[in-house]
Amino acid sequence: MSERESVRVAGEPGSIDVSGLPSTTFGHRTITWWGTIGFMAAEGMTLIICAVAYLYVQRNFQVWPPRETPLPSLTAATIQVLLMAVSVPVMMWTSRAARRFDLGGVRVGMLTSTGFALAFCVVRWFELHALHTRWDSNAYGSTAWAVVFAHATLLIAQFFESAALSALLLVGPVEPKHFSDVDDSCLYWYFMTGAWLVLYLLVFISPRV
Amino acid sequence: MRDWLQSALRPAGPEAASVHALWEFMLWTSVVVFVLVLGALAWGTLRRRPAGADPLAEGGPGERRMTGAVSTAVGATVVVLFVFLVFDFSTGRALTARREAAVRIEVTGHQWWWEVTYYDSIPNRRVTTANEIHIPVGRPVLIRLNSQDVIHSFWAPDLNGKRDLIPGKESSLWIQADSPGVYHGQCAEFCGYQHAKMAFLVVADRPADFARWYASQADTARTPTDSLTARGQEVFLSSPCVMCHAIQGTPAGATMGPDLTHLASRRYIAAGSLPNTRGNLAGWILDAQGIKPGAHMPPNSLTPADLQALLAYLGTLK
Amino acid sequence: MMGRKLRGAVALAAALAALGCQRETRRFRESPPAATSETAVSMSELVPGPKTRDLPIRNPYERNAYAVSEGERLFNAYNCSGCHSHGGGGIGPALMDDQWIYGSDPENIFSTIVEGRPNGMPTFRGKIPNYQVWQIVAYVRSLSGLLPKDIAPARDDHMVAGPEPQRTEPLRPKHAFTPAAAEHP
Amino acid sequence: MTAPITADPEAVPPEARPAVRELHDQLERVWSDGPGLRGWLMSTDHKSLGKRYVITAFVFFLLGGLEAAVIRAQLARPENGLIGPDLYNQLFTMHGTTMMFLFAVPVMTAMSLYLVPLMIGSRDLAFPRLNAYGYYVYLLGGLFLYTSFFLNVGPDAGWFAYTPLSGPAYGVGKRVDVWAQTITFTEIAGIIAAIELIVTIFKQRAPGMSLNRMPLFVWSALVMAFMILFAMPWVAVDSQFLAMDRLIGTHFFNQAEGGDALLWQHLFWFFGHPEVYIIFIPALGFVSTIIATFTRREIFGYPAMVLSLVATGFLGFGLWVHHMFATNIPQMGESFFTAASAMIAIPTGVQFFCWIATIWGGRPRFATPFLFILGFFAVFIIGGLSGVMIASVPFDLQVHDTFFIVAHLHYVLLGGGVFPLFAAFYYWFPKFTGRRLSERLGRWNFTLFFIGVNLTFFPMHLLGLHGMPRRVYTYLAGTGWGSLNLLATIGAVTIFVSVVIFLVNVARTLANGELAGDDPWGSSSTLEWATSSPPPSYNFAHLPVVEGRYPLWSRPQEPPVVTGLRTDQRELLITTVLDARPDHRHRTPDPTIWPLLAALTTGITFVALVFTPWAIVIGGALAIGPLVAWGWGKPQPGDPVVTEGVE
Repeated sequence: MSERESVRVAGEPGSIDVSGLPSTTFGHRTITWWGTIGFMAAEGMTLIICAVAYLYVQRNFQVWPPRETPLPSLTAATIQVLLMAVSVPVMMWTSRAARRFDLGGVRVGMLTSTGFALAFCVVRWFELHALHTRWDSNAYGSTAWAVVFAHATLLIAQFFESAALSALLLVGPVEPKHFSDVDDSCLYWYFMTGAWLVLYLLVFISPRV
Repeated sequence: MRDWLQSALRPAGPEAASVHALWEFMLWTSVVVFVLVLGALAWGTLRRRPAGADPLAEGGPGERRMTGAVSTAVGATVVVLFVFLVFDFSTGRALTARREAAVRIEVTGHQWWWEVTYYDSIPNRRVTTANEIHIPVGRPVLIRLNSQDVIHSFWAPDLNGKRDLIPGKESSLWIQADSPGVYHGQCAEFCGYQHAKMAFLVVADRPADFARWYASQADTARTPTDSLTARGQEVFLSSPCVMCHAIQGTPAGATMGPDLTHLASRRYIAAGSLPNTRGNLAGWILDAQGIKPGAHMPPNSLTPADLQALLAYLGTLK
Repeated sequence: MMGRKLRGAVALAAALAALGCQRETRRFRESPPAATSETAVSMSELVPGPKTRDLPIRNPYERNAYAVSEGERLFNAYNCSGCHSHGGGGIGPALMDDQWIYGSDPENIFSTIVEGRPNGMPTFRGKIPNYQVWQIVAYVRSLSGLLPKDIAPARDDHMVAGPEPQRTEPLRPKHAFTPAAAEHP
Repeated sequence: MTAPITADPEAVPPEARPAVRELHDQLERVWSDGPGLRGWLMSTDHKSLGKRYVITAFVFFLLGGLEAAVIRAQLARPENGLIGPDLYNQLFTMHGTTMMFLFAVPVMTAMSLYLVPLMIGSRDLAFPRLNAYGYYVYLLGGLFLYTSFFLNVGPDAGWFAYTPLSGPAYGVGKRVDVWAQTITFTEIAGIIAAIELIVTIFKQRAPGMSLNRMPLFVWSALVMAFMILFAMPWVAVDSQFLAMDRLIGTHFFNQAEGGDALLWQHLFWFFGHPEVYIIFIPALGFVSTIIATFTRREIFGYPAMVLSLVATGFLGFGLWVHHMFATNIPQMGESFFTAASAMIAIPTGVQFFCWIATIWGGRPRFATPFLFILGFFAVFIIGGLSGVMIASVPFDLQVHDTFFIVAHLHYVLLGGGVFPLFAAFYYWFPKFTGRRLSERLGRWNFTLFFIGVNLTFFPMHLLGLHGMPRRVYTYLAGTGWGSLNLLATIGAVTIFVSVVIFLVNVARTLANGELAGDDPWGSSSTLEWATSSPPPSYNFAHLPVVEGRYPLWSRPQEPPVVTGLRTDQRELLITTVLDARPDHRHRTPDPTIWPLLAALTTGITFVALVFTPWAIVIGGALAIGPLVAWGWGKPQPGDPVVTEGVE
């Protein structure tokens, strides 16, 4: 069914009848997709600003990280990156299930994503410890914590969103629009994991090169 | 013309003069632009129109003429801005040209006064004073700026533009005075309660006068010669004064407040807010908070005799 | 109706203003007695008449953030930090712990500053106006978490030595030496 | 049968009236706020909330104005003892914070949130519940700031809060923390408004309103929204950094531990300069709309106007360093920012020349809104010219942080913001309320305001050139600044009188003003005038179909409409981004209390964050309930429900 066909010309010249148009769509056709993009833009700016602060104060140090501060450990952060890499195909699968209106599929997908998000949050705890500095030690500590913690708020928010959406899909009543919500949640997931890859390179890898 | 204490429109040095020239150019250009634009607006608004014609139905030649006029105006804007940029950049280059400094002065901002130190390769020829900067006429002076606490901004409009004093980030500024005189300046960055009363003086002396002044400032303070001033020194050294102020040549060596070694030679006290008279000094010592609320000078309760002795002593610190 | 609402609003605003935070007041002009530089605390335990417990002295500046920050400024200005460092101790004892040789009450610290103590603590009698001593007292107490957190100063613009007073856990004072006055029931 | 845009029975032939009335009743049942206080608190209607938003912002304008009045009274003569430095610092900080964060940006987003759905022919904003949340967060932020001020915890480090003065070492007490958290409140509200506007404008335009037919005001709202989205996070993060420096001892701005006081300034002005354009750009939209109406002709050079708006939006991000010329940054950088600052005069110039051409080619009608637009020309051009002057580094170093800048910024913001805003108030007041403001009082309002603004701020140029720095609570008699300051204070009194006249005008009009009718100006071109005044809860009985840039001019009789949207539940028509072709129907949520409760938990979080970092955890936990309830929702009868295996 093409969009064109569903719009009929009503009685008045130029007037149109939209009763034949669908009420659930996916992707950039929906307003929630655009809303999600908007929030991604605002949150992306937040992460960028934290990164800018991290790079800016770096100019005040002769060595980075500063003397007496060990390099951040890689283990936890690398596990996080790998975990995220694994999660992305799962979310792509979930997104396809949502577009098929496959309730069973999205239930499995969102429960898995809840599990992933929880795992991200737990690993994040170890990542913060892996920085080997405190936020109140010096400007290096403050900005490194700012970057990692700002991204952690995304993870925590995503965990609650995934959990709430899973609960909704299990308990119901499920409306068609919720499949679109699942699809948008997957979009946000790609943003969240992609952003971490960049920040991981910044905070954990760049001090080593 | 009003008698302004300080003014950017009364340049007394080459830096301020070049900015002033730029200002005159910009002012008159702006006046012309303003008159032209508002004239066009007035004409467009008030011009006589053919009766009854509906502007919605109009079009054709009028639109073409308007396109031409708007394009011309935009082109003119671009040209004016370009000329402005050229003038601006050449002024900027002149201001930052490298020169040989005749005198190097370190100015440190404090809440709410200015510490002034003259650099000399011989340490005991370095001079420390406060709120009053002497410079030799006609010679470029390099001022290095730093701050002890918050951000201040050093500004003597008759001589040059301003420069911020940012703690931990030294900056510098050139000034030069063309003729002898007293030029006022003031802190121009909001710095707390007494931002308003954080002024300073730049005194431009003839080179010989400057050298004499410098020599006298490099001396330690006079020792008291009579019993009254001796008593005054005792009062100074045994009262809270000594906790913050220094007088070279006495045990008083604190650096929290202005150095008072040559207090009596200065024209103002309280960072340019009070002329340095005996009465003002007495009021300042007893109740500084009434004059500069929030300043760090505490009130002092002295007996009248002690106060008179202290004032007499401070009066000898030429 | 309108008038009553307006009156209500004005009354509410007035009530709020009256409640205005004591923490936030900036009192620049001290009254003359506070500005004098004599000690207000007696060092002698000998009193005429029956022995009575002194009323504990309330330090009026401990409820005021501006006064405590002034205390911090003066602590550095008067070079207290020269011996006590920024509370960590050095030549003088540390102030950010729970050990108090001469007592942790405001009046104890006041007399420590004004009278001095054996083994190095000089007397500041006559050198520091009373109100400034009380401000320093408030700050010194904040170092070991004895002041409310919303009044204690936050980190200084210096290299860090330890947690700032605002985040110091309250340390129960342990008195290495208890002044006689505190022994009375 | 004719399908009406308004559900006004008087507007249709008698035989069609019952059907129209029935349609109206049906839509009203579905779209109106519920009855009573409960309905008021639950409302998600963009018009109800938009009106509250505008009124709240205007109340803050009055408060900020009162603060300015006290400031002017203190400066009226040298060594005045009316107020001391402590209160003065709080007052000018409150004045700046109020005007920038609680008035200027919110009032512009508020006007847009009210007008945009009407102008593009939609029933509501994209996310009505989010809109309610944004408003309440903003309101709570403002209340928090003013409650703190009355408790003597008013911020006192300036609206720019430069570190280290605002930092933990010198910003004593909780005053600056209050400021930092207030900023976060208003930034959240601003970002939400931006997302609302972007999505609504992209996806909900009436069929046929392709991007190149969008009214210029909608364009300016779109550019403003994008600027908010990319600028506001900077100050939100910056103020959180400051709050953390003060609360948990981080070192973002502590030079001794590798932090940087200039980092604060960079982050602040990277927001702060676009902020000015966030205020100015929607005002340009007001100007274009009002000029078109009162000259009865199309705005000359629509494509140039749109490109100028977009160019201004981009260039606005390249100027921030010109606030920091005095801080010893490398000269190459300064030159770049000088050039960029001067270049922004070009798109602004283009717009001015196009407007003048429009007026020249049209037939001006001197109603109050048009008077304010003329005032805007005169005042803003002075501000714009002094703006080009201070783009020059050498000159800026003379006048930076002096009253010259105070004069410049008030000429720009009053000229470029408040004059168009007053024009907009007079222009759209009939649409908001159904009644028309008095023209006689309007002319008084304008005349006194124009005189007052010039009397207050023109002398300040001279004061600045003659050495008077900003933010001084007093000055000595010997400075020679006394008489010009007195003149400025007299000007401030004039402004005060003119605003009182405006308030009287509003009060009298609301009580018994002239009824406006759908289109009181007779020559309006945009869709909000196609519906009744004030608009019904559902905006349009049938959404209009747009066939040109000025839909009410191209086909005023029997305009084409959209039929087939459901009338038994809240449904929006979603169209494509570029061409606004109908795409799908969107079920938009019903009113609910949860956004208000969620805003309250946000409020509790930020207020508690002044005292303890654990507020994040506590507030997060509190927020879960309202947020889940907000999103969950019960399907109404008629909503499709999916069960296992059903497509």
